[in-house]
Amino acid sequence: MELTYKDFCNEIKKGRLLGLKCEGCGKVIFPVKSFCPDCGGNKLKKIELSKRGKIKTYTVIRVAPEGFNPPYIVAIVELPEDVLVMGNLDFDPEKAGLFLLGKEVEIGYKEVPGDKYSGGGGIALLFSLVE
Amino acid sequence: MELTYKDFCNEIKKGRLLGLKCEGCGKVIFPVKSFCPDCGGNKLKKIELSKRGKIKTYTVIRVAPEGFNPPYIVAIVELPEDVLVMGNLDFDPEKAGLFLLGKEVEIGYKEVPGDKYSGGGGIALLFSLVE
Amino acid sequence: MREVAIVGVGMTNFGKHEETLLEMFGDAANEALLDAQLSPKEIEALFIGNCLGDFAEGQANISPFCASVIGLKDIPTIRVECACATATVAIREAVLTVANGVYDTVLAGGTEKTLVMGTPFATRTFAMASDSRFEGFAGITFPGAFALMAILYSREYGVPLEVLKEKMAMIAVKNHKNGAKNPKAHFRKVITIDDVKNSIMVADPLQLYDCCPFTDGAAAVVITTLEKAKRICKKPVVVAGTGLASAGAIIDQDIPRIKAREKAAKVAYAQAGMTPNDIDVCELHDCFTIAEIIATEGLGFFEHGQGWKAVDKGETDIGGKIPINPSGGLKARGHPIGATGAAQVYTIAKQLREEAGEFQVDGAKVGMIDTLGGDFSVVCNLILKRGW
Amino acid sequence: MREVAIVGVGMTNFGKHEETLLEMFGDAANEALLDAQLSPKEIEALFIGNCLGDFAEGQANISPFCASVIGLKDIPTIRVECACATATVAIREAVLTVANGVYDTVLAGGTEKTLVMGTPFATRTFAMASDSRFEGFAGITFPGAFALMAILYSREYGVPLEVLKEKMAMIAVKNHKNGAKNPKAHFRKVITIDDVKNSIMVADPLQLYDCCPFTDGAAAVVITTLEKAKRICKKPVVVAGTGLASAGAIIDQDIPRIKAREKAAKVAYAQAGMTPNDIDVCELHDCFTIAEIIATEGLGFFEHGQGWKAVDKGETDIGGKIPINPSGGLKARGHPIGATGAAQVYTIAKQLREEAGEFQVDGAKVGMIDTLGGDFSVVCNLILKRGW
Ligand SMILES: [Zn+2]
Ligand SMILES: [Zn+2]
Repeated sequence: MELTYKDFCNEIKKGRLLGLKCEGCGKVIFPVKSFCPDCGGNKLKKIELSKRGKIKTYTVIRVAPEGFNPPYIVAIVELPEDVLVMGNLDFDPEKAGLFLLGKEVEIGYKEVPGDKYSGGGGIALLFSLVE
Repeated sequence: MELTYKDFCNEIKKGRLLGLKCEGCGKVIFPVKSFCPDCGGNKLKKIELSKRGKIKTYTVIRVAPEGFNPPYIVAIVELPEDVLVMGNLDFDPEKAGLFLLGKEVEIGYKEVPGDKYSGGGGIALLFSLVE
Repeated sequence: MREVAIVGVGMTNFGKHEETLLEMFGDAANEALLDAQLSPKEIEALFIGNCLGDFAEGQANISPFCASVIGLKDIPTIRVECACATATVAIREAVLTVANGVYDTVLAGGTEKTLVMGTPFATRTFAMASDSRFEGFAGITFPGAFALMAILYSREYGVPLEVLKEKMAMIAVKNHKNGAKNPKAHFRKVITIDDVKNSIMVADPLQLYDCCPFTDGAAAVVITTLEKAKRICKKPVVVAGTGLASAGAIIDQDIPRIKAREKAAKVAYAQAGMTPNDIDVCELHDCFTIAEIIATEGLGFFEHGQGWKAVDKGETDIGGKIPINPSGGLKARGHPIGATGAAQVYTIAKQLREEAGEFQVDGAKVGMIDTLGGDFSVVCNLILKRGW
Repeated sequence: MREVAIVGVGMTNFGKHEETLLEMFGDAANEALLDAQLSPKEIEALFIGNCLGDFAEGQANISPFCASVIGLKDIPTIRVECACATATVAIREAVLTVANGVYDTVLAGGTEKTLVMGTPFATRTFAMASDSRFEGFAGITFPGAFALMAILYSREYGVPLEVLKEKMAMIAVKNHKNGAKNPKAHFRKVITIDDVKNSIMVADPLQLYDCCPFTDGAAAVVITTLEKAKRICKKPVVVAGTGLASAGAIIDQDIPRIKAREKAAKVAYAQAGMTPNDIDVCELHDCFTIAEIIATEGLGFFEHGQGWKAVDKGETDIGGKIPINPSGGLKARGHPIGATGAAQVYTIAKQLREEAGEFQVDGAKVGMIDTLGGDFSVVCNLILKRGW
């Protein structure tokens, strides 16, 4: 595929949030695919996505999967390119509330070392509120 | 089911190797089932199987699954009731050879504590050569 | 295409089981075959649902062993896995083969053990049904996914979260009230709104009593042609329509709507030649209280953004406009994930045959099954009707 | 029943992959759709094989994501798991739906990563395809199961073990020789009998070079009606027959014969109206060298107890009486378990289309696929033939 998860991780570490764009119809694609969901084309090229977006929804995970330390916030952020990304919000979970909705965030990342079931490590996007 | 694995383990610890017998056609059934493979009947009752049998085939496991310590012998033993059981042979793996085939064994057991993927502990049948 | 009917159903009690995956399936299959008054020898193929047997019991490749445990050799067997929609998908596959003459009589169902894993490990394994790369590393969980949904539902439809949470709590109360009448349910106790409000927070805004439990259990159904069904039983339950549809990761979806459900239901209704108004009783995927609200909308029982009002008016009670989860649903009957869809089919078959006992919906002639897998990424619907 | 054809095939290189399960599938599907010259928009349903995505990558419920990765929403998707026979079973299900008019054009295949788990953990997860209670606690492994088989074969048919081992080694040499010609094979190096004899003992009497490797990879096939196929491509590969059969635990079987294979093959031959003599090329389940011998007997190419002689006479070479595993087989092409069957179909389709390059079997018109799952508990066979 044009953009693999491994490349995605490497690039975010260099400060670039990557997605794909369909050369046929212009659709911005995230998460990555081998075909465009709109036109079915397979000429997709890497593009850099905005590293700012707005919180669409969030939750505080208090009962966590093995390997994760609750409480922490998981949020979905909407980018100007009309794509969604999921990640953690770097914010005190005990102070989280509906006021977070719509707030602008800067998109960074944190490394997740991975364990026995994760097929190696990866990254979680990490959102920080823009003051 | 008439005989569960849990009951099977409890009974072998009391010295009894259990199987099932079809009340319809007399078929001896092992491993346990809810219907008779011969006549399709579901009136099956517990019976005690012989604790002696003959080695039908064996191998020495030298590359083991996580949680097991190689080398060890896995063997299939044939009981007089014309059923097969699988277990470990209590014999030096380095001395194993084709001479084991057809040898008579006494059937005991060993407890296997179980781990994260085993759904609790269980038992492995343990075969000892009859002198 | 031949008309297809369910002629036997079986289900273990749901809850904590010492029995193995195979033993539970053996018991459920035994009950289903007894119900159908058929010998296992008449079963030509087996479709089994199981999600996590490998983690829970070190048992993968479960399908041939499920055949073996009911005394069968040589027959085609398949294990299907589509997260929590697993058993419904297995049953749909089975129905398609009978409808198309591949086989005449087959067995389908599901078996699952989850409690042995404990909560953190089970939570981890359940979460594997999300996209492991673009969602999993953030530590999303199933309660978490539906919590994201609840917040968004509140926002998109302008329902204040406190109001929404009150209705969600009422759904938990309703489903427990129903489950208390179901002798096979995991939870058979009535709860109050205060019980819900006082329970621990799992994933804001979902509290423990908004969530279905981890459960062990199995269920099985015998499927054959309507023609044969009419010969061998008095109350064959006809499969009038089926639908299955998928979606990608949450971030690829149009939440708070679940488009995969809307598509699957549309296909099922069209096949059955029915509309939501024709449904007399529905067992749907209330893995969380908010999930029941969204499902009742996706299935067309209420307008989008309006489903939260229904529980208030008793419209989804037994005896209401559209009884939802009279068995107690995933919330109270329990949710052994790979077996849930088969339990729903068991329940609807019993309803149509008027054998549901204390939770019977009077005169139910058409019933719907709705099962959702992953974070809204796969939904399977079945519509059943009386064949007599 | 409509005649069904394969109109596109795709396969990643087999070996070690950094790509994820979904990325590998995306690549294989891309190649298959390009081969078929179809847009993914024409795909109506997806049947995906995967065995251990949950352990290897924390990815369960993979089917909707496989659809999503090729840009599809809403379509029915199913994950099938039957241990090492997984992808063949998925393809067979796909074929049945097209044959019966449920869908016109579907995608099926498999994707698997095993190397990331490391040998002890991968060995454990593979062994989960055995009966977890009555076999698993004894520490049986897959090499172990086939080692039990090899000893028994030697004994039952009176073939001295040293003689049998020599022939087994020759099979490894043959399959490596073939694999060296296959640009997508995991191992592309020629080996000698001494290499086999000098390799470590894995499960007596099986040595390392008697065993297929752990492998990562994916493969996909586009399936449609023969009618449509004839319109869109020059060399549609017709699915002439399929068979699937099961058995219980090893101790429930009549080893050294594998009755599930004999049943599955019988059904496939009958459906195709063929006999073993009609098969020009065969990709079969040589997970271990002894497995190839037993498979050639079970499929009817040789008498029971006689298959060990074939390699000696070159009967199973490319150019022999019945070329077995010209691609290198599981032994050299590699064995990403849930993708293997799809790779076999890829290979046979290429053979029939005379696009197999250096490992082409001249004039192959009919090919057979044989895939075995678990310790002989599920076998799926397909017979493919030229549709032009
Ligand atoms: Zn496009
Ligand atoms: Zn009997």
